[in-house]
Amino acid sequence: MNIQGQLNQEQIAWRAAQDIEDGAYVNLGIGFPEKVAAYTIEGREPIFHTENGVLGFGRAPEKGEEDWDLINAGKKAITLKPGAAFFDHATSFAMIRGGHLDVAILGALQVAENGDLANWRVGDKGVPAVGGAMDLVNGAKRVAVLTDHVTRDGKPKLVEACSFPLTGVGCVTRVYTSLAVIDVDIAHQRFVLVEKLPHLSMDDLQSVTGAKLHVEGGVGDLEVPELS
Amino acid sequence: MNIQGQLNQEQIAWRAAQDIEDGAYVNLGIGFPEKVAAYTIEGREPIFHTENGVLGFGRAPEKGEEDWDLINAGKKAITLKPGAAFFDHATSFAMIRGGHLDVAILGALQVAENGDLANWRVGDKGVPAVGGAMDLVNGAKRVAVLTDHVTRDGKPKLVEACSFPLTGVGCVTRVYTSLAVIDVDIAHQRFVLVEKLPHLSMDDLQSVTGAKLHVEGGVGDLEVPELS
Amino acid sequence: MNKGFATTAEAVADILDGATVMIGGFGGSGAPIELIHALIDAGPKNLTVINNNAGNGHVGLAAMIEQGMVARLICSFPKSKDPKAFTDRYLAGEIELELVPQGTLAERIRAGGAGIPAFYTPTAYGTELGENKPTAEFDGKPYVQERWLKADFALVKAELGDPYGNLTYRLAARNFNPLMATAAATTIAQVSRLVPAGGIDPEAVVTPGIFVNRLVEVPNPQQEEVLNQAEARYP
Amino acid sequence: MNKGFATTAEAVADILDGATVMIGGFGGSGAPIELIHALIDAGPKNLTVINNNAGNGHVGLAAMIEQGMVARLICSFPKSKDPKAFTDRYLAGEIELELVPQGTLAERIRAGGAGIPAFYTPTAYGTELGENKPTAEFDGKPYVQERWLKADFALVKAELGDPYGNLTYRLAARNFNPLMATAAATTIAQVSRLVPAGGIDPEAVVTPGIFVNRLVEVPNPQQEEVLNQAEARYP
Repeated sequence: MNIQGQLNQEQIAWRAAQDIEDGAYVNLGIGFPEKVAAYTIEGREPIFHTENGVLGFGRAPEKGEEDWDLINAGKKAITLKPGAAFFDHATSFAMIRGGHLDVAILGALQVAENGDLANWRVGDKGVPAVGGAMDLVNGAKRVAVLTDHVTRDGKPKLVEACSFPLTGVGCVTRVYTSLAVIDVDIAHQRFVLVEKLPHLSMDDLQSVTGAKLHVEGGVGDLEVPELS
Repeated sequence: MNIQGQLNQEQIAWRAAQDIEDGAYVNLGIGFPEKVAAYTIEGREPIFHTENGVLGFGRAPEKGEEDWDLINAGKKAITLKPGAAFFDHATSFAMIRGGHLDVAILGALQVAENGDLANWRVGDKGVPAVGGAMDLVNGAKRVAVLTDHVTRDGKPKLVEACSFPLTGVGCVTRVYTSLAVIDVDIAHQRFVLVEKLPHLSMDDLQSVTGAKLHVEGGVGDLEVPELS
Repeated sequence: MNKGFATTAEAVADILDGATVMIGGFGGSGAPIELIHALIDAGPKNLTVINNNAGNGHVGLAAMIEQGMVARLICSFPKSKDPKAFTDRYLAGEIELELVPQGTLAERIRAGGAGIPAFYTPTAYGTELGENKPTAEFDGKPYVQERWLKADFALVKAELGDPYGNLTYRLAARNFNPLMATAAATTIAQVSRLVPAGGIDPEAVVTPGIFVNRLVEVPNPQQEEVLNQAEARYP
Repeated sequence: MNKGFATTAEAVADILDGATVMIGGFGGSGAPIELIHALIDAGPKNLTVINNNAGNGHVGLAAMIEQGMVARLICSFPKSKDPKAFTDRYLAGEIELELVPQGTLAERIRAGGAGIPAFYTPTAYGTELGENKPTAEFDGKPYVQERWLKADFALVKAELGDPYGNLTYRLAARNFNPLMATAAATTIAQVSRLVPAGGIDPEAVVTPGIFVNRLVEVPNPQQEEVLNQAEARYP
């Protein structure tokens, strides 16, 4: 299926940013999820956490101004905001595992309708690496995923059961895709459609989704500004 | 038995101080064991730890100079030496439980020949209180006890098996008493006499000791200066 | 972001009957006297209190106990110079005591804050305080399994605080305060000085603000030991 | 008391074949490059290394791996911009990998330092990294049991050090360094500046000296990231 007008990564990140409350403590996964910070809503002040022991960091420094002792979990240089704090790795993961983070936003290979997430390994080949993902999905109060709705070769990423190795079981509560916003009703093991691109029919969306999309009440329009 | 020339608490503390190495990390129990610090050997610099989160404290302040945020585990005001450090209670007991302390010196109700210690409770009456004793006896590399050799009513405190509730099992390695210095050979569950007051016969000492005193090689003279 | 409250009374107003409350401090060092006294004014009953001690004299925790607010106490050392408030009620069977070795108490609180539901410690193995707890052997040595401790509220005393809730502590007044700050659903800190954001060096922060929900500035806080020397009583 | 050593070479001289070595840092931040390079000069083989990563480029841990010194690596994320040193040896079956979730790695090291032989965590439950580990349910939720990690040596990078071994860290270079300092039989710290006793405010100490055995002053330490941008190689 060739879908017109899919959201790009910037637009998916923008949509996820709309749901971040003022004062929320937020951990953004390496790469794509990091883009969410740039779309923080005016007047809201989320506080960003990074696994390697910083709360309250801000934008990347200008090129040439990097201090390589001041990086995020993606090993990119960062800057501090007033009110920042440093701490060791045990304290950093106490924040995560202890349920102190409000939101963790991660990428995904697959999300299942029971909330299972696979995002760290495709198969048995190559070098495996897990980082902090398994701690984040078990610790944050709200675990959200950003992802293209389907893989590059058109396979569904929202599935009945993950075929890739799991990162965590029953952990994802919301998925922001290039086509829709979908909640995971973990208790009833089902996807609930929250918003979809307005021009997309339910049938078209269902046809690229690997598990049944339920509807509760209405479905909103996923409306996002032009961004690139 | 009426024993002449028993050591007083100051003298027992003095003897224990002779065994503290330069640079040793030492925790002294509340009360009697605290006296050991005053007899630190010239030229040696043990570093004193207190459960409530201080390493490197020194003498009590002058009266009127107390800062009640700066106390030891006995809630007495202390002062700091250069190189001191503050830390929280979890870190303080990580030092203890993690085997980082070289020596813990405690008081005792009873010590058994298998190294068991009873020092926190006499019976079921009254208000029980344990503090950090159970952690100290399981954590420090060397656990020593300071005690009168017998109770006020003449009963042995060194026994075959403790009758009072235990603080820890197989933990005490040396006992400094008012009559002798006795090692506990935990592996073989026996007391080994190291030093005794010179004027005291082996029979006299054995008669006030509730378990057999073994001798390995020679027995030294317990010689201590006049102190009060 | 501003976690500041105007008064201690407002900061503790929603601590209701039956709540579990951690109270920082070791004896009087680091004890949040003004928050405790505000809680006495509010007067909730049937509280479970977690503190290293059981109060001294007739102020602070001892006063809470005298007011009959505490149904259950979890502590390591319920003795002090003047332990009458606790002792009388304990011997009368009016207050339940869970005695916990001090290092185990600290670690259970830390575990509560860090999302570790249980851990093993050598402490108390083979003693009556280890009885009726699961045990296990690791590398040939026996250990006791201990569970995390959490609370509805933590009352802590800090030195500096900023609007984000970052805290520093004064001298040995640190003790249990940073641990308890992590282990309660709502952590309330009294700070001797509230500074603007950026007023605490990020490297000097002891308790990062994520663990702190409410701050009240209490300049020149009272010291339990000094109050007791003056034979003070509250209320 | 003086834990100071004159050179990095002397400080690491007794790290022998087969040792388990914790190396601080997260990527290049907090990586004790000069201690690692001194260890490469000494050249022990068959080491087990515990680090969050597996090196980057051809300096530091990556260079140790290239020199064939590392038989086993315990880490959470063996990938980097230039992971060739590890990747080649791993795919050739020349290096054993124990992959541990990052928070579990941190907590296992902390447990090693704190005398906690095992603890329970929700992390990795139901995943292949939780397989073959004991599990237990607490309050209706499943957890995995994890064991402590200890080492013969820890190499850490700090900012200030005093003769007692008290340490502070620079910015986010703190990361694993304070944990590893607690979990090794012998902890060796390189410090950017050695100050006299009293030169660190007791309230500002991050790692108390009891955890540190040896100190070497390395002014203006090298930064792995900067070395890699310059395409440096060691030796």
